[in-house]
Amino acid sequence: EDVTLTIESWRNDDLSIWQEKLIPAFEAKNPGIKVVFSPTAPTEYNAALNAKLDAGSAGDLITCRPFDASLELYNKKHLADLTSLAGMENFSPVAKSAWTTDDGSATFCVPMASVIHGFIYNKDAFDKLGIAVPTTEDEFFAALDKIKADGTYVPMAMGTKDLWEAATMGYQNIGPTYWKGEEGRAALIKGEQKLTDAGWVEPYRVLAKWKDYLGDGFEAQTYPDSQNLFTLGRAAIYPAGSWEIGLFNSQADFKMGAFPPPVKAAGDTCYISDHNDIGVGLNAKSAHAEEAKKLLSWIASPEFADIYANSLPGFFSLNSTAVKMADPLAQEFVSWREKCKPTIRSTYQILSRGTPNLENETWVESANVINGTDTPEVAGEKLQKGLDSWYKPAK
Amino acid sequence: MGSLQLKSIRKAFGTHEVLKGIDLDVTDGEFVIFVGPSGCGKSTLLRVIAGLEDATQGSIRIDGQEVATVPPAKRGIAMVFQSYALYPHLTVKDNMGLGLKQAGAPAQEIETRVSKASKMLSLDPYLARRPAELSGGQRQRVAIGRAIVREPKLFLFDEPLSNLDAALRVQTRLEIARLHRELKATMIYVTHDQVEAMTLADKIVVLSAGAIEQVGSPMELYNHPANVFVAGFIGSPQMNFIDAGKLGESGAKTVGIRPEHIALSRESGDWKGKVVHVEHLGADTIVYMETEATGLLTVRLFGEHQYATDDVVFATPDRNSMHRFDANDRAIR
Amino acid sequence: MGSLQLKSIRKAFGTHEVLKGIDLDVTDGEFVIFVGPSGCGKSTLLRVIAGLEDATQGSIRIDGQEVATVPPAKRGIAMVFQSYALYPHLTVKDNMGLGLKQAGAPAQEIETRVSKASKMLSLDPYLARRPAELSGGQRQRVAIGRAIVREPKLFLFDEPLSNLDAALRVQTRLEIARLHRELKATMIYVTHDQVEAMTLADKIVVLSAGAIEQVGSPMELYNHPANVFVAGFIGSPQMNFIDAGKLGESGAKTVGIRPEHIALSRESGDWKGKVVHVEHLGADTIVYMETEATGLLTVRLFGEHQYATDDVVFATPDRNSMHRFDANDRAIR
Amino acid sequence: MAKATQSPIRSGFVHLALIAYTLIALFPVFLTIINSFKAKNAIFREPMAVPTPSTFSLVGYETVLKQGDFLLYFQNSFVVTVVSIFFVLLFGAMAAFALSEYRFRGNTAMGLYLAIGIMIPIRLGTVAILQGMVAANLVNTLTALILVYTAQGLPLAIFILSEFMRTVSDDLKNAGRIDGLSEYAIFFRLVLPLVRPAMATVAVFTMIPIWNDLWFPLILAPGESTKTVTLGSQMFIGQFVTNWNAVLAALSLAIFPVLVLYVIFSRQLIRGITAGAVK
Amino acid sequence: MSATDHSDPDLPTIKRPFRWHIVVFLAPAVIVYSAIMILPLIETLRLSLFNTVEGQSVFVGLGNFSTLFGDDRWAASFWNALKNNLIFFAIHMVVQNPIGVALAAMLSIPKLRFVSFYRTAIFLPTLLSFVIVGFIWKLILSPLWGVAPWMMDLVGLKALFSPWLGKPGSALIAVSLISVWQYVGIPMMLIYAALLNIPDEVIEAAECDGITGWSQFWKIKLPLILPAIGIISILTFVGNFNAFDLIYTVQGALAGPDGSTDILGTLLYRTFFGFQLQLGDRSMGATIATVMFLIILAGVSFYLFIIQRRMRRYQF
Ligand SMILES: Nc1ncnc2c1ncn2[C@@H]1O[C@H](COP(=O)(O)OP(=O)(O)OP(=O)(O)O)[C@@H](O)[C@H]1O
Ligand SMILES: Nc1ncnc2c1ncn2[C@@H]1O[C@H](COP(=O)(O)OP(=O)(O)OP(=O)(O)O)[C@@H](O)[C@H]1O
Ligand SMILES: [Mg+2]
Ligand SMILES: [Mg+2]
Repeated sequence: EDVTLTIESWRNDDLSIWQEKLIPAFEAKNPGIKVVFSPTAPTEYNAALNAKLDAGSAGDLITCRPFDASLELYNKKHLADLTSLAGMENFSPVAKSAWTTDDGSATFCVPMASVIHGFIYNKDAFDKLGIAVPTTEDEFFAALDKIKADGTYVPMAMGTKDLWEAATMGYQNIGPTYWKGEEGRAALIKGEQKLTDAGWVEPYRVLAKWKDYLGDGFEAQTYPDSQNLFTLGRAAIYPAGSWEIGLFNSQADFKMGAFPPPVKAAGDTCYISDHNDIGVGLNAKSAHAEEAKKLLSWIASPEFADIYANSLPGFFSLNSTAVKMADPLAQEFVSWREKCKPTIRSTYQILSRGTPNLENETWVESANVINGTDTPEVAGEKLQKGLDSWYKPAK
Repeated sequence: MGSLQLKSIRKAFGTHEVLKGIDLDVTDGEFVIFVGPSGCGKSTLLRVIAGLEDATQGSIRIDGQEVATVPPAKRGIAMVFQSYALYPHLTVKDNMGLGLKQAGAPAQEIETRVSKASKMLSLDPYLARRPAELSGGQRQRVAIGRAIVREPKLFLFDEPLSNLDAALRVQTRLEIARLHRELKATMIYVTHDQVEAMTLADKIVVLSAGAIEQVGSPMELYNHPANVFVAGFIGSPQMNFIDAGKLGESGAKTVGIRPEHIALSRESGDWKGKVVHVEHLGADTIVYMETEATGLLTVRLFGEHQYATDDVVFATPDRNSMHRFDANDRAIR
Repeated sequence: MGSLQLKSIRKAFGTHEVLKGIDLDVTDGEFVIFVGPSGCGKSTLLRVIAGLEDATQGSIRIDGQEVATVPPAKRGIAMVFQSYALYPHLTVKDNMGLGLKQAGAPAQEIETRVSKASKMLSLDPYLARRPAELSGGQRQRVAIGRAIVREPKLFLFDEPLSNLDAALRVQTRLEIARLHRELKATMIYVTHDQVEAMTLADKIVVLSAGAIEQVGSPMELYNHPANVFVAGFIGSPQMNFIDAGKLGESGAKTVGIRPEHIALSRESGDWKGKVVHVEHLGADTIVYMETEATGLLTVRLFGEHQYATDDVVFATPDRNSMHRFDANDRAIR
Repeated sequence: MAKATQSPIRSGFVHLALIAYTLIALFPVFLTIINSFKAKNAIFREPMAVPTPSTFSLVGYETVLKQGDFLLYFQNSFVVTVVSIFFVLLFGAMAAFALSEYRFRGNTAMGLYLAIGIMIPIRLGTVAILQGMVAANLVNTLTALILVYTAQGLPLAIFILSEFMRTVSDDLKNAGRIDGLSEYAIFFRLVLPLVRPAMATVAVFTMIPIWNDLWFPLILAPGESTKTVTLGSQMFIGQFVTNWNAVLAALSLAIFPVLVLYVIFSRQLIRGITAGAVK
Repeated sequence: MSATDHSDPDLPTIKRPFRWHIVVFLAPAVIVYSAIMILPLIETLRLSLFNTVEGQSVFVGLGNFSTLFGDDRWAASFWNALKNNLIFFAIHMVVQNPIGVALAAMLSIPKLRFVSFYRTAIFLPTLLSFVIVGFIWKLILSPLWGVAPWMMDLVGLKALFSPWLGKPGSALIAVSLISVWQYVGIPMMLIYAALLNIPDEVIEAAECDGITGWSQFWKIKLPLILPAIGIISILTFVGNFNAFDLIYTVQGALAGPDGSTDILGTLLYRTFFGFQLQLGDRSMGATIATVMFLIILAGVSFYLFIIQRRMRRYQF
């Protein structure tokens, strides 16, 4: 009798890759185990998963959001402890940090992928207008001005309708440059810095300037709108997450390039957001824990990392074994790891544990700043006030 | 089978007492008609007999057996509703057969009984139609047919002909009379039509405000009304009521004389008066006249008569047909 | 004001022709009554006159003016519907006044006219009530009142009394007669009640299957029906029709004699027969008898008579009141 | 012949207004359907144009039909919707009959109790419902969905049906009683057929949220074999959010079954069949 | 005999046997409804009296409520959602129901042709799922795809176009109007049925009385369909205060921009089930749900006991 394992996930985009590549590869090696990849739309994933876990009807393997969301599940004993899982040794502590308890004693998800932020640009457009790839803030805005003056292209494809686009592609993308990556993030968690400090407000000031370079009616522009705007060749620059690469490769019929967030002045250290995004955990109530662990160990293996990262360019393996990637754009993204300091998104660890939720607030405020609803200073104050209402950093 | 005894039946809706103690004996095979003004409780009484409404108090016996707690379906009655109440989604045939089918009668039996009833009521051509496709008279007959096929001990009819036109009415009335003769069932019938009441009834029950005023055969009520109410209610046009004092009669308060019991002449008579209005009905002529002795007087003459408004005429009552009533409005015999 | 000419009015619903060419002249102030069997097109004709239904063909003139394209509101008519059709959400007063208000009459004027009408119809105590709080007869009067206050040239009544009980009916009928006298308006009235038709009409129009059978005064129709249909339709109980051949009459196919024009005797008479059924109505007695010469014969006698089933009796028709009809059912004058 | 009852100008205006609104109502649907048949560039460049030979493309439909077992999803949706409607109508009508026909102690209270469900979204009870379904071993079965939808549809059905049942002539029911029909027979043989239009209305009102529900299929029956078409197409949108051909094709496909169901019920809608029951 | 001399002592008042069929008729609905709807809901609402303190669920009485109304943050989001919800409801009342009534009035004109086509067409949006409605309207209103600007250009109003869904000032109105577009079929259907219920004769009497066209509608028809309008209002009220899906699909769970489209339903969803990094807070969610329930109950009671009592129903 075959055992069937079900994987819960919000990555419905990955459905075909699982079905066509990953699952056959695993099943070939593990006769008697069948795997079903059962994704839920990302917006409903948390709510649906929590309900199912509470009722005990969730799948065997749970795709883990990074940091607190999964930690909560572990604390509630919905996720099993995987510290001693075979294959876990393939990951560095940094890679595991997103799914490890605060005290570092237990790891409960196998790290799967991270994503890197940056800007993708239309090479054809840059060539036509004679623009060089910008490396500093000034160059960046000069480039935007030039594109705008020309008028053929919308300078930058981003909308604020979906809120998160403004926060993730905007604030978290360029922000680390100003708050100095891990340094600022750690200080914030310790309570040594506040969101009203210059390092945290400055990115908002920059974002506010973006407004003039966005397409008409960007306030109602949704994320897919932005993607389409860019892939149809109507926009020159796209503030991106590396996960776009796969889709853009298939849809755009022009050459693309990428550059990391510009620094303030030439020669400054560059920072990138290299965010641990996806992990896989084991449902503590799974009836087939043994088989599930086999699958998890396989997911922790270099073999999986290779298939996964190459099928989904832009999702970078967290495995210590280096993965050779064929995609040039993905390679470009991952190459920044060498020259820039990586950090994770500022709101994900610890700071979004309470109500109001800092991540959600950041979405709203980032959109507000770009829309001109709030000034950068007001945005910072609002966020800090919300954080203060529940977060008491241990001094 | 088919006798009915009502004993001090009372029925109140909330605090409003609609039936105030009705006692009535109906023997097997009798045709009893309830008449009375609108709202006097006729329908309510019928519904109590049928078991559709629980009496507040009193006892109902059908064939000597107390039925107060017996549901309508088990009382062995059939009722024809004033509103027909046909099943709109069923054909004529099914309308008639449903009760039997429900009782589990064999299909053969249902077939026979329905076709017998439909023949009796000349409904054969319409058996496959639905109520909406029938004329008023036909619907009425279906309602009656539905009652017949069940061959009940007791029929209850609530103003079954009230909305039919004159011709249909006469025709259907005759059918009901024939039915009564043929089935020999007991029938209780509510109507406000004088002609129906007079022609169909073995016994008429006159109700007023929830109480029985008089029970008797049609001619008894016509000739010997027990009180002013019954005298005025039975007969159309209404009986003339004259203050006895004006006529010099002693020992009575009111004297009644029916319009058809007054003779009219241009030459001489008891009461002299002037014609106020004349109605020519063809077969009859109704003369409304004003006399000094009696006030307004209605006179009904057979055939056509050429009286005109303002003619001076003399009216002579048939002294033998006069009715005398005392101060309590009771008839003096 | 108030005359009406109809010229070859035809009306079809789909392929079904309901009115088959109606020609009619109504002069100012006339009271015209439409009678006819159910479904013959009376209501349809009324609705065509009112403009609620478009005629398929023909011309309608009110006061000499063609109105085919004039909407109902502008035809200067008022209609009283069989179902009253009161506005359920308005008080009696507002029901009556709404039309005037809509026409922009000054409040003072409305007040006067409504109060005049309500006085005429004895509706004063009910002015503030809504239709649901009125009895049938009162509602009927409100419907009439609503028509009156507009002082139209032409009144249309569609079986306005059909839902009233006997007593109310008589009373309301007298009110309408008075109204006609006082307002001197033209009235067109549909009814299936013989008495109403005979007492109210200046002119009766007998319709059958969408065509006019005869037009004439009530007594004209009663005494000189143009054909078998009219003879049978006017008068209740119906006229007796006898095969002329059986009576030895030549030159006619059918002979008609009304029940009230036959005398009965136990001793002697023209036709010998046996009593089949007797109905005692108090004021009248209806004897149904079977004779060899005539078949079933209905005889209506004034007052009470003690005939019984199976009695042998002799009937003698009043030769002067006999009606003769040819092979086409037309009266022979 | 000219018409006295209808002025052509007035009815012209009425048609104009109705056509205008009909356009507003249909325009988005129309837009979806025409664009689902176009190539991607054409969708973007000329959203308003009908497909021409040069822009016509079925690629959206091909993508949809390749992905997932849409036929099975349709079947699941149909089963769930139809069976739920059946139970809602049956149980709802029975309860409405009891409430409207009989006077018993607690009648009003029962009516209010049954109406509470109109006021709180059943979604709030998700966790307890899911726990119950897990306990009853009904997760990933259509039965679970049917149970939930039946419970969810009952309050409104009872509310509407009991209003309508009050209009069924008492005489008719009493005629049945005298004819020897039991209370059950009266309900099934007389009352139910007579409130068919109301049942159709309730069926339509019940059908819409069931067919379009995303939440409970997601929670109770997300398995491949029990997936409903709405869940299927929602996942599709998630997966191909920028592939407008596929999304528009999926949406177009999802419109038709519900339209068909509506047309089936709407024959009964509005007009009664009580004509001729009473005079 | 008078009405006062009641009761004959020897004739007892009549008792009827227990009517089991009532139980049978009610049982299936009550059982299914109670087990699957009421019990879970009670279970949920019960949570509003509990909260998690140090991992343990403890009884806190009305503590959650005082948090909801006392805590600035909670109170601000709650009042914001309530305010938006009231606007949402008001827009439905002044736009959806009048349009529904107007459409029904036009459809009920006797002898009008193509009525069933119009009726089906206008009802079609009601049949569509939120997924479809949200997606289509986002596209149409998208400045990028250009359908809306293009259409406004046709009538020379292009200058008036703006990205409505993305502006805090107009987003709520835009979403409300989409919801109106979707749901106008329901008032239309119910009013249409009510209008058909008015006897032809009453309308014809009005025609004869010279009351035609608009004044006929205002003076005759409208008063007669008031009870139906009442029912629609209450269904709209309940529906609007429970609304969630449309805003969720069009504007996302955060109901942006800047919470300007956040209504009680979306607030409840976010709080109860959580969203993105925000974890679901069952207790506070249940608290909001309880408050929503009380608001709706108050509205419904107001309708049942104040409005409906005063409203006359007419039998025709
Ligand atoms: N369900 C009820 N609740 C309260 N009162 C009622 C009810 N049914 C009847 N009544 C009242 O009881 C009285 C008698 O009604 P019933 O129907 O028996 O009169 P009726 O004699 O049949 O009159 P009609 O000749 O008009 O049919 C009336 O005054 C009526 O208002
Ligand atoms: N709207 C309609 N569509 C089709 N046929 C109709 C319509 N209205 C009336 N008829 C038919 O036209 C004929 C005449 O109807 P009308 O109402 O004029 O009869 P009537 O003389 O008033 O009868 P009654 O005395 O029963 O009221 C009937 O056969 C009827 O079936
Ligand atoms: Mg009665
Ligand atoms: Mg008629």
